Amino acid sequence: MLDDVTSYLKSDTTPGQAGNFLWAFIYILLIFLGLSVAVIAMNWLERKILAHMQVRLGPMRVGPHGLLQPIADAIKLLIKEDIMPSESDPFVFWTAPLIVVLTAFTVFIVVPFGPTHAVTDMNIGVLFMLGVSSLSVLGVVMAGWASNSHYPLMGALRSSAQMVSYEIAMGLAVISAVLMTSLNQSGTGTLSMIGIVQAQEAQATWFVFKFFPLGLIAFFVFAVAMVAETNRAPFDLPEAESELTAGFHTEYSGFRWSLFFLAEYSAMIAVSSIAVTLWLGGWLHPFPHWLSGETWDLVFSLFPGLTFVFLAGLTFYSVARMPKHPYFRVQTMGLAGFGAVLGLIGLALFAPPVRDRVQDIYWFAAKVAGFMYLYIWYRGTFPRYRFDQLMTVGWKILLPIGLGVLIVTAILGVVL
Amino acid sequence: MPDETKSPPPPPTGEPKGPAGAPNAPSVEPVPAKKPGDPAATTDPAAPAAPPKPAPPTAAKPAEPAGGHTPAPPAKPAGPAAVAWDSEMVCKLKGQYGSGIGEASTYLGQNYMVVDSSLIPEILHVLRDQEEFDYCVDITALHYPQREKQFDVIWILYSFARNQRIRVKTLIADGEIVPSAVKIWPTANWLEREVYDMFGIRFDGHPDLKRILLPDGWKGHPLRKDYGIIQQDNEWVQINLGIESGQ
Amino acid sequence: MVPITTLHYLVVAAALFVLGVIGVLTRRNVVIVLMSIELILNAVNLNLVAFSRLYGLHGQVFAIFVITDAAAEAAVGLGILIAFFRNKETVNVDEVDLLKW
Amino acid sequence: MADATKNVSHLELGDTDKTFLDSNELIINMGPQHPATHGVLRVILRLDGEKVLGTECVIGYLHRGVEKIAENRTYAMFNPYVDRMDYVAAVSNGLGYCEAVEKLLNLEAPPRANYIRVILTELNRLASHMLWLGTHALDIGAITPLFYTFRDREEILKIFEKYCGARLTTHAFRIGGCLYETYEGFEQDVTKFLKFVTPKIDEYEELLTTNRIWVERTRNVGMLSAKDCIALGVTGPVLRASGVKWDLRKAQPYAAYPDFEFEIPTGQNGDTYDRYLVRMQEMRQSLRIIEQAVGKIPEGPIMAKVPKVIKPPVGEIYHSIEAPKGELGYFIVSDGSTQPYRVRVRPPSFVNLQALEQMVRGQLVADVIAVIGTLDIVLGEVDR
Amino acid sequence: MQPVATTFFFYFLAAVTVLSGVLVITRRNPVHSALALILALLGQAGLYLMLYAPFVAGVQIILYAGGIMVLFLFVIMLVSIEKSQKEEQFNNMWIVGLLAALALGALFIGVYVKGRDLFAGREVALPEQSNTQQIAILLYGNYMFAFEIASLLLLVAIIGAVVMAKKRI
Repeated sequence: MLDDVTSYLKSDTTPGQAGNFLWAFIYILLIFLGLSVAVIAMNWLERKILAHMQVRLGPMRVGPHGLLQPIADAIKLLIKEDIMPSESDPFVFWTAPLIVVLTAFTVFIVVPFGPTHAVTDMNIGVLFMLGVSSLSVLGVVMAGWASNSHYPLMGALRSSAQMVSYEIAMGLAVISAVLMTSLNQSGTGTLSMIGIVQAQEAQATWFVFKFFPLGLIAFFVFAVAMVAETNRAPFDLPEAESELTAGFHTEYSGFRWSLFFLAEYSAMIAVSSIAVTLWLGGWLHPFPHWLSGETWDLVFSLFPGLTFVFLAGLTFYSVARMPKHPYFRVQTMGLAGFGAVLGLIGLALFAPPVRDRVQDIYWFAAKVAGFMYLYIWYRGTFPRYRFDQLMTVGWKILLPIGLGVLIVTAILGVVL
Repeated sequence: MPDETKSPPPPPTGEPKGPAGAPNAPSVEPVPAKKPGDPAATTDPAAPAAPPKPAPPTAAKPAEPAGGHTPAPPAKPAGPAAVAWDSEMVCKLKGQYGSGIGEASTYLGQNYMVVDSSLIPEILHVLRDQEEFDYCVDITALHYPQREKQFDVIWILYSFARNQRIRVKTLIADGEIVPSAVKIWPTANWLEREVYDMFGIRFDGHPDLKRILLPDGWKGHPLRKDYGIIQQDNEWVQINLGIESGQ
Repeated sequence: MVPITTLHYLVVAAALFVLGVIGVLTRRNVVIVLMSIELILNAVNLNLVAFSRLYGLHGQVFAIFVITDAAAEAAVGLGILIAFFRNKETVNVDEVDLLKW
Repeated sequence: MADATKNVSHLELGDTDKTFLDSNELIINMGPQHPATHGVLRVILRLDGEKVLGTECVIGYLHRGVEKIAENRTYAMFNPYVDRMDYVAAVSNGLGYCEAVEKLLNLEAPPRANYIRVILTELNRLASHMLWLGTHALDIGAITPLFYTFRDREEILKIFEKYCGARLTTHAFRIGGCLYETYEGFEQDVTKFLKFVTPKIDEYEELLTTNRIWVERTRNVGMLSAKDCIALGVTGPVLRASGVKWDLRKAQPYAAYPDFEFEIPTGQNGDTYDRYLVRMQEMRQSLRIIEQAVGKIPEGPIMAKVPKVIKPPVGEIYHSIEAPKGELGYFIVSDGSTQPYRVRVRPPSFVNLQALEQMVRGQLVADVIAVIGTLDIVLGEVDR
Repeated sequence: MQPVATTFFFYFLAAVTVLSGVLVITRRNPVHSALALILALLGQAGLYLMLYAPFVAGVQIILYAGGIMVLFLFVIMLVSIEKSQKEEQFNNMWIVGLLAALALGALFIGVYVKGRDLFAGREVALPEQSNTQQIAILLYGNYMFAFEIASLLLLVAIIGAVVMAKKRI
C-alpha cells in the first residue's frame, strides 16, 4: 500500500500505465472533485463576469460578493421537486442526463494535467476523447425524445445535428494536429495525449505556431467547433431560450436538470483541455524553449503560489472595501476567511516539493481558464446563429478549411 | 365556430338611451348643401338621419341622441359645422353612382362620405385603384340602437399620393352583411374580425371570420350599446375559467 | 480460473450472431431488424478481431472495413425505411409486399 | 381556448408540398407564455421541420375593453386609460388622445405646452426604441444590449418621474395642454441626458451594426416590400424600412413638429436589418428634435382655455399621430354629452402584427422570433 | 497497459454484450432497443480493448455508438413509434426463425468446440502501443485498394440515403 504511494511519486509515468490502481483511483477522485469545484466556480465566475460586462453586479446577496450563490443554487436544485412529464418515457428520461454526465466526466481519464498527472495514458487518447464526447449526443437525443414534447424534441434534433456536423470539422482539425506530431526522426506520430504534448516539447513549439499560420487556422477551426460542440453561445441553438424555451432540457428540473448543467460545464472544460493539449502545449509553461534554464524554471514554478497570493490580496482588498456597517460583519469575516484560505494555499504552493509537482497542473489549468473566459466573453457579445447559418458555418466554412489545412499540413510534413 | 354569436339584437337592456320618441324618424333636417347634380341624395332611405331631436345642448344626461353620427349640430353656435365636401373626386363618384353616394361632408377639415352598402366593394375598389387611396387605415363601426339601420361601418382610408384621409361610411341594419374588403386591402382581415367581434357585423367574403380579441365561445358583442359595461358571458367564464364570475 | 482464450470470444460472437439472426427472422419492426443486422455485423467484427490475435492485424483492418460497411448499410437502410414509412405509414416488414408504390 | 390543432385547421396554406415525412408536420404552440413573444401573444406555428408553413396569431389575452370603458367615462377620465395600451410609450398615447379631443373641441394647446409635449413624446420614442432594441437583441441571442438599453432608458424614466411623478404610465398631458409646468432644471436634465445618450447609441451600434452574426440573422429576414406594407396597413419604422418616406410628423404635422428640422430615415430592402437601422436613425433624429426643442421652449401658459366640463359638439374626428410603433389613431365620436359616444383606437401594433404571417411564411422558426421582435409589438396595445 | 483481472472483465463485458443483445431483439419500444444496442456496442468496445485492438475500439465508439446509433435514434424519432408499439411485434413464422437461428448457433458452437485445438495456445500479445500505427500501415499499404473502394462505398451510400429519404431532390 505505502509502496504504491511512494512508487508513483518517484515514477515518471501515469498511474494507469504503471498499473498503480491506488493512485489511479486517487486521481479519479481528485478529478471528480476538482471538476465539481470547477463547475461551481465557473457558475459563479460566469455570472459575475457576464454581469460586469453588462454593467450590473451579478449575485451579491448570498455570501460576500455572492460567493456562496452556486452552493445555494446547488442546494435549491437538489431539494427541488423533481417533475417528470406524465407522458414521458421514465426509463429513458432518467438515463439521458446520466449518459450526458458520464460521458462528460469519462473524458477526463486521458486528460494530461502533467507528464505524470493523468489517470492513464491511452495510445488512442485523442480518439477516445472524441469518441466519448460524441456519446453525449445520445443523451441529448434521448432527453429530447423522452420528454414527449415538441420543444425538447426540436431542441434535441437541432443539437444532435449540430454536434454531429461539428464533430467532423473538429476531427479534421484534430487530425492535422496529430499529423504534426509525426514530424520527428522516426516519422511516427501519436494519438496519445501525453505524447502530443511531448511532441510539442520536442519540436520546441506549440502546435498553434507550427507551420504558421496552418496551426493557427487548425486551432481556429477547433476553437469554433468546440463552442458549437458544447452548445454554447453563439451556437447555443439547442437551448435557444427565445425560440425553444430551454431546448432539450425544457422538461427537466431539479436534480436531473443540474446534471445537464454539470455536464455542460464539464464538457466545456473537456474540449478546452483537448484544445490546450493539442495546440497550446498542454502543461508546458509559456515559451518553454526561450525561457528555459534554472532561473526561469524557478520563476515559472513560483506562478501558482503567486496567483493564489494575488487572489488572496484581491479578496483582502474587497474586505477593506466592505461596508463597515455591523450588518455586514459576518460577510466581511467570511470574505476574510476565504482570503486567508487562498493565501494559505498560495503559501503552501511556494514550498519547493509542492511547487514542482503542481506547476504543470497550474499551467494547464490556467490555459483552460483562458478558454473558459472566452466562453463567457462570447456569450456576452454575440447574438445567436440561426440553424441553417450554423450548418453553413459548419459544413461550408469550417469543413473545407479543416480539410485544406489537413492536406497542406500533410504535404508540408512530407516535404519538410 | 362563431356561428352562435350572431344573435338577434336584444332589446336594449342597459341604461335607457336616447329619447324614446321617434327613434327612426326620417331626416327632417336637410343635410347641408348637397351637390345639385345629385337629385336622389336626399331621398335615399339610408341617408344619414340627422338627429331627430338635434342634440340638445343640455345633454348632460347620459342619454345619447339617436343618430348622433351626423355632424350637424345646429344648436351649437360656437361649434364648427359640417360643410359640403367639394371635390372633383366626389363629383365624379356621384356622377357615376348617383344616389348610391349619400352625404359627402367635411367636418373639422376631415372628409367623409356615406355610401350605400350595396356599393361598398365597388366604391372601395374605385377609391383604391383610381383615386389612390391605397392605405386602409382602419375599419370600425358605430352602434345606434335606436335607428332602424343600427350600424355605421366606417372605412378610414388614406392616400399617400394626396396626403389625404377620408372616411367612407355605410349604414346597415342588424344582421345585414357587409361585403368584405380583404380582397382590396389585406389589412382589413383583422380589422373586420375585430368589428365582427365587437359588434357582430358579418363581412361577406372574409376568409376566416371569427372572434379575435374575445375567446371563441363568447356570447355577445361588447361594443354594442346594449351590452353593459360590467356584463360578461357568465356561462363561458364558469366553464372555461372554473370560477363563478369574473367580477 | 480458466484463462480466457480466443474460443471464449468466439462463443460470445456466436451468441451475438444468433441473437441478430433471431431478430432479423422474427421481428416485424424494420428498425429493430436493421439493428439486428448491426448485431450480426458486430458479431463478425468480434470474430475478426479475436482472430487477429492469432493471425496478425489483418483482422482488425477488416473490422474497420466492416464498420464502414455498417455505416453505409445503416444510412441506406434508414433512408429506405423513411421512404417506406412515408408511403405506407408503417414500419412493419411484413407490409413491404409491393414491388412498387 | 380551442386546442392548437383545431385552430390550425383554419390556416390557409399556400405551400402544399411536404418535403418531410408527410404525417409529421409539426404544430408548435408558441406562447402565450414564451420568453420571446413580448407578452401574452400566442402564435401557432405549422412547421415543416424548421420551415414555417403557416402561422396563426391568437391574441386577446390582455383585452381590457378599453374602447368600452371609454364610452362610460368622461373625456378627461378616460385620459389615463390610454396610457395602459402601449405601456412602453404611454406619453405618445396620451398625446394622440388629447390632441384628438382638442380637435373635437376645436381648440389648440398653447405653444409652450406643445413644446413640452414634443420633448416628452420624443423622449418616450427613445425609451420605446431602446426597449425594443434590448428585447429584440435578446431574442436574437445578444444578451448584453438589453442591459445597456435599460440602463439608458432609466434616465428617461427619471425625467418622466421628475416631471409628472410616474415612470411608465405617465398621464403626462391633459386635454388642452399640460397640467404640470416643467420642473426646475428640466431643460438642464434633458440636455444632460442628450449628452449622455448620444455616445450610448453609438455604443449599441458598435455591438450590433457590423456584427456578422447580427447582420446574418437580420438581413433578408422578414422581408416586406413597400407595396405589401401599404396593403397590410403597416406603418411606422416598419413601413419606412421598406423605403416609404412617410412619417405623420412630416405628412400631417401636429403639436410643435413643424418647428423642427429632422429627417425621416428610410431603408431599402424592408428586411429586419433595415428596420433595425431605421430605428437607430430614428433615435438620433429624436435626439435632434429634443435638442432643438429644449433650447427654445416658449414662455406662456401651458393650458388652453378648456371648459370645466368637457362637452364637445356632436361630431366625429379621426386624429392620428406617429407613435413609436406607427400610426396611432383615435376616432372619437361625440354625441354632445360629457362622455364620448365611441372611441376607436387604431392601434399600430395590432395592424403591424397582422403582417407577421406574410413575413415569416417560408422562413425558419428562428426568424419568427426575429420578426416578432422587429415588429415591435406591445401586447397591451394589440389587445387593448 | 497490462491486462488485469482479465477473466472478470471478460465475463462482465460478455454478459453486458449478450444481455443487451437479448434486449435489442425483445424490446417493444425501438428506442429501448437502440439503447440496449448502444450498450452492447460499448461492451464490445471493451472486448476489443481486451483483445489488444484499441484503435478498433475507438472507431467502434466513435462510429457506431456516436454516429450510427444517433442516426438510428433520429429515424426512430421521426417515424412515429406509438402505432408500431401497439402492433404485433413478432411475425407469424417466429418459431421457425427461432429454431433455425438456434440451430445455426448450435452449429457454430459445435464447430468451435471441435476446432478448439486450432486456436489453443496460439494467442500472441499484440503490440498495443503501436497498434494504431500498424493498422495505418496495413490500411494504406496492403489494403489501399480496399480502402479506396470503401470510401467510394460511403459516397454511394450518402447519395443513396439522400435519394431515398428525400422526396423531392
